[in-house]
Amino acid sequence: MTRYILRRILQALLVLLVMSFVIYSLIGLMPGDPLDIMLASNPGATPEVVEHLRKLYGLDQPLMLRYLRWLQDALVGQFGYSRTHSLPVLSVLVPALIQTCKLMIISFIASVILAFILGILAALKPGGILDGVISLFAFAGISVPVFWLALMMILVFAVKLHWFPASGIATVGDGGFRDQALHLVMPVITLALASTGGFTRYVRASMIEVLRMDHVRTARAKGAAEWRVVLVHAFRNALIPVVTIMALSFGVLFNGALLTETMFAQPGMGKMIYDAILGNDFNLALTGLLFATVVTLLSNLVADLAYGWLDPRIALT
Amino acid sequence: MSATTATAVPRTEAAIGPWRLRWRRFRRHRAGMASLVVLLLLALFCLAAIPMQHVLGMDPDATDLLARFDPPSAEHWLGTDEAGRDELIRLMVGGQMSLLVGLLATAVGGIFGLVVGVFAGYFGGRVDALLMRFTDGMIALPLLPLLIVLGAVDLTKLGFSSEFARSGAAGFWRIVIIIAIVDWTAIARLVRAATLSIKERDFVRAARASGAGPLYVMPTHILPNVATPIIVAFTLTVGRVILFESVLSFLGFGIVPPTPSWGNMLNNAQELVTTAPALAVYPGLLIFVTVIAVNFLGDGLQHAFDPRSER
Amino acid sequence: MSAPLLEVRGLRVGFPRAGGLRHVVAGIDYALSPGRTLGVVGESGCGKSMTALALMGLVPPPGRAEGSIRFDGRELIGQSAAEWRALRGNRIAMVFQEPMTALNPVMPVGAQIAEVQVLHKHLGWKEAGENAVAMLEAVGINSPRERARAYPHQLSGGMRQRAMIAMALACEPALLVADEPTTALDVTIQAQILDLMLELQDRIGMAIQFISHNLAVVSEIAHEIIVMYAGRIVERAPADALFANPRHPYTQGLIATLPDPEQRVARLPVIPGGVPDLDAGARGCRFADRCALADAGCRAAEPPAEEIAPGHFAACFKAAA
Amino acid sequence: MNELVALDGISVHFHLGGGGFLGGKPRILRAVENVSFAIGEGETLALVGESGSGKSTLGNVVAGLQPPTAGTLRFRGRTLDRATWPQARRSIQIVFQDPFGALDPRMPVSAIIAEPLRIQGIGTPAERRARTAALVEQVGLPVDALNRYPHEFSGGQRQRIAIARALAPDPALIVADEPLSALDVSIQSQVLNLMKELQERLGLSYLFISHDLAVVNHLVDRVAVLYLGRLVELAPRQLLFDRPSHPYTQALLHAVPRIGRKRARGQTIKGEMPSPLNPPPGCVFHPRCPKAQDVCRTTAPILEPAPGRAAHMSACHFKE
Repeated sequence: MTRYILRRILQALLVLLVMSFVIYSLIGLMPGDPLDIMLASNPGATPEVVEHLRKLYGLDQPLMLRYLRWLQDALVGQFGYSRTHSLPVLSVLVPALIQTCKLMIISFIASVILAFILGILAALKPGGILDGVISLFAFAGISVPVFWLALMMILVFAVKLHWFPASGIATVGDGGFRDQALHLVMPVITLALASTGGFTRYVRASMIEVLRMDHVRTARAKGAAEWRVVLVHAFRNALIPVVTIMALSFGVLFNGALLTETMFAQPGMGKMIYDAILGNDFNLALTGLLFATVVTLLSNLVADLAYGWLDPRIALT
Repeated sequence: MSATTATAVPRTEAAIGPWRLRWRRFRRHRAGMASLVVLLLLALFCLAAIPMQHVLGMDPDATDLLARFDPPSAEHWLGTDEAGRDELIRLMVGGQMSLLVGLLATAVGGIFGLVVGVFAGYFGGRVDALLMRFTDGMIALPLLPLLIVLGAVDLTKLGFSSEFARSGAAGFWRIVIIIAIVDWTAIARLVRAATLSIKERDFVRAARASGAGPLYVMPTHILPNVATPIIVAFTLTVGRVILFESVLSFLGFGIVPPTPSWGNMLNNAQELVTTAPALAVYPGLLIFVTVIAVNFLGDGLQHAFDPRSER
Repeated sequence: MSAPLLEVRGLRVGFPRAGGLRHVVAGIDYALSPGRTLGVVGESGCGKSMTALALMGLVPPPGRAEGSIRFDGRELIGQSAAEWRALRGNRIAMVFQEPMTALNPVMPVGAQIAEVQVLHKHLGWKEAGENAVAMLEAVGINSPRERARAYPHQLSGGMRQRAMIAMALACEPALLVADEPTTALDVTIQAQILDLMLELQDRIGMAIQFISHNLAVVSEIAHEIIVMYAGRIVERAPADALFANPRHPYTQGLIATLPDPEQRVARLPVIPGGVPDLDAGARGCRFADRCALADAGCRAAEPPAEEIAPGHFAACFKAAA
Repeated sequence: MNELVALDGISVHFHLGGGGFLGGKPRILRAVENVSFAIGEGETLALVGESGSGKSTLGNVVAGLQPPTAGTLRFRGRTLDRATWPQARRSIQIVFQDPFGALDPRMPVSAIIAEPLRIQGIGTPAERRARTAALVEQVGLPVDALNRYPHEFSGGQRQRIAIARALAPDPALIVADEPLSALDVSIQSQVLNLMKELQERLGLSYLFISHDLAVVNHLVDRVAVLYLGRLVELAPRQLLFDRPSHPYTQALLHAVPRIGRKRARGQTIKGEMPSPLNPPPGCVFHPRCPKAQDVCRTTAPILEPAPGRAAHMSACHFKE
């Protein structure tokens, strides 16, 4: 078991290394380079000065060499300075990461609970009316463009009804728990709805599959009541594939977070990366992307461990 | 050999081929059938722009600054946008863009995933390990931020001329390609799993025992038998790709204005949402209806292809 | 013979399909006395498994069972879901063909056995768990305390079927329905399981309805045998009488086509053709198309079951002669 | 009898992961261990054993679907290797157990039967069509079966189609892997008779893999009994059924259910076959053997003639 986790962490680190190079090269392909911005504020710079700066920042070196130098610094926690914030990258990133995790975890838990309830109800009578209604809801969740949903919610609940604030994480001068919670309602609903749809479909499919199995018939043949057959015998089996997919999807939630944060002006990782890319803040964008990759890799690892923990047939070696 | 001769084959469902049977099952899936109709209507709606442009001379790019935010009228059925352009014709042309990107990116990424999946599944061992590590790496990437980075990539740095980099065609193909690059993994995994199970089936083993190599087995036995899950997966991918396109265009990294797409028509809808909410509602609603119809279609196909859903 | 424990009259199991019901069990009658073993033999699709599920009230929807099943003086057809549940696993228990899939893969074997007593005897899990260990020992599993904690995949095929039997007998039922319990097993393991079932019958005294496609297996353990064909009972007789003097042409064919491990013949006799579609021959004898003796009379009317010798019934116009 | 196929010291081991960097102890499944026998022209040899005995793996080796880990395979006197296998393939065909998985559901019957000819490039399309039509009749199916798809046929009919496919390239040997066990009793005898008839007419050899001794008795000339991947007994049919030499064969014969016999308790062999991942030392049968002595626990017996019967080979320290 320990050996398995060790091996998986090693594999993940390897993936992370490769990805850091890929992302590093891609960032380098974005328009402009670090000097452009510096020069923009200092239009009088002569070509000699530019050349000197280029050397100073190592921009005349080949990509691989620049990457290795960056890696060397990154390995000791030096991710450089954020140009747009004029702060070390980590001090911009850490609060944003915390904010995003809060949003993602609340939405994730909400959508998991909702998906289990709806998915099981739908699976009890496939093709029934309840199944139809739930399927419609689930497909709507999968199919709705997240940014548009956010827009519509702002339009209805903030602009028209004034139920919830349209943006930010707290009102200036208030910032109490109730105020913060109110600011979270719409982002959480937006983010949760998309994944709830997908999760509900998985729970439903998995439950239908399991309810067809022989051992469910055995449970009935024992004289177990229907609720017991569904919630004890079928559910535990249906959980195995579903939990794996859910854990894997935690990383995918990041996509939604980027949009949700942008739409509701929440100072999280997603918005930070988006702004960094727009503002040519290379160091911040690069580090942000890497941290997002780490979150995905971690959720993959958790998915594997959960699989081994839930399914006694799987021996993680 | 009279004693061992089997009696005549029972003729109950004899004349019906597998595809007829599936079509019959699909027709009974109400949501799937309704979605098929909706999608056909949507396609007609978008294509109707062509005669309207050529016959009626309507121009999706013609601005009229005196007629900004006009309400629906006889001339502009759905009113005009912030530059005084006709909203209806822009929705139709934008729909062509969105659907085309959806289909093309799915085809490009899907075929790539198909090839990767079949090879990984059939050959197994090292090839499989290598291809699947690669796929796992792709899956571990934060997709949307990466798409944005890819969308922001400066084509001149890759050696393309700056005219090309600014042209509409480049914008179109760029989005097709970057979506294809990131969205082939689901199909690759699915095809690999299907290939793994089919290559161990006895009819493949019988062919191999007769001396058949991979070049015979893959097209004759594997591909036709993985066709049904692939069709379903392709359908669902189209829906996802349309969503991706809309997001990227919305954020300003996709189809470049003035060429309309449903995504970029929402581009500055956020600021306008209080002044002209209708402009924010129409394109989003069309995206939503299209994608939900595609998903229900996929569900209907899955039902039709599942041998267990006899009835 | 004592009063029957189980009496089945005109049992039919139908599934809706375009243009009415399709009956996979089309009206059968039999009885089973306490402590006796009834063998049910037939090929796939003859309705033998569906008969078993009807006894358990487990005919999968949208199927329906009609007719009469009297068990221990009570009518089972039409009783409420709660009444079925009180009976299942308690007074009537079932063993299935494939022990690997019939056991819950994510629940320890001991807990699956204990659950039966928790449900019906209202014991606590702890006490029921102790009893489960004892039952595992009774069905011949070594180190039962450890096995009780094991998951099904950690047991061998034979052990899994033993655990399945322990589960079925946890409440000492009056009737055990065994649906092809040895078909998925190797011959040496099959022999062990058959021995075990006979031994437990001696100890507990339950009646067994033993369903199998294998005539030879049934012949070794059953007191009475039913031969089913296309949803009907074609012959019913005490085991010795059936093999010594089979009267229905289908039974005769089945026995003749079976290769004998002791004797080799140049050509085995065969029953030509295959099992008919249940819709096809609505009239006449269902076996007529494959029967060498069939004439116009056989195709016109369905032969009723006639008692041609004491306790020996055959549904064939040619059998009485 | 001329030797058609000969196996010499065939072993098949499967690596089930493990080993390598941080991988832990490698796990090796020994499916077949040092098996040698030969099949003559026109002969039927039965490979008998319970699940996990390695009989199907051995069948795959003979059909060229599983390269052996060790040992050699000879066909008509020539060792089969990469260079010689392609030619031998048309002469060795295989029929599988499950008639539903054995036929590609997307192909019409005509294409299924002609497949070995197409792969081997035998004949023109017209010749292949003629051959296919002839084969369909030979296995007792109506000619109009050719244009239909597998899902329109019953299990027994599918098995006939599979046999027709195996016959297409005019093979010398057919490996039949449990061809009857998925069929209904009344259909089994039909297919069994067909196989016998084809053998008489075409002079085929069969390697007949089965767990059913009663069926074996009706079809074969010699019987090889496998236990945990080892050949424990190899004898002409009559000798084996009359005087089984190995205690495992005796137990197997005794366990076969018979019509009209009442179960005699307490005579059944105890225990189950151990895992091929971890075979017992010495004679692999000793944990279940009623005759086991100390020597059995330490020393593996070799396959030798039984006392007084030169053709009757048995691997037991106390063979009868």
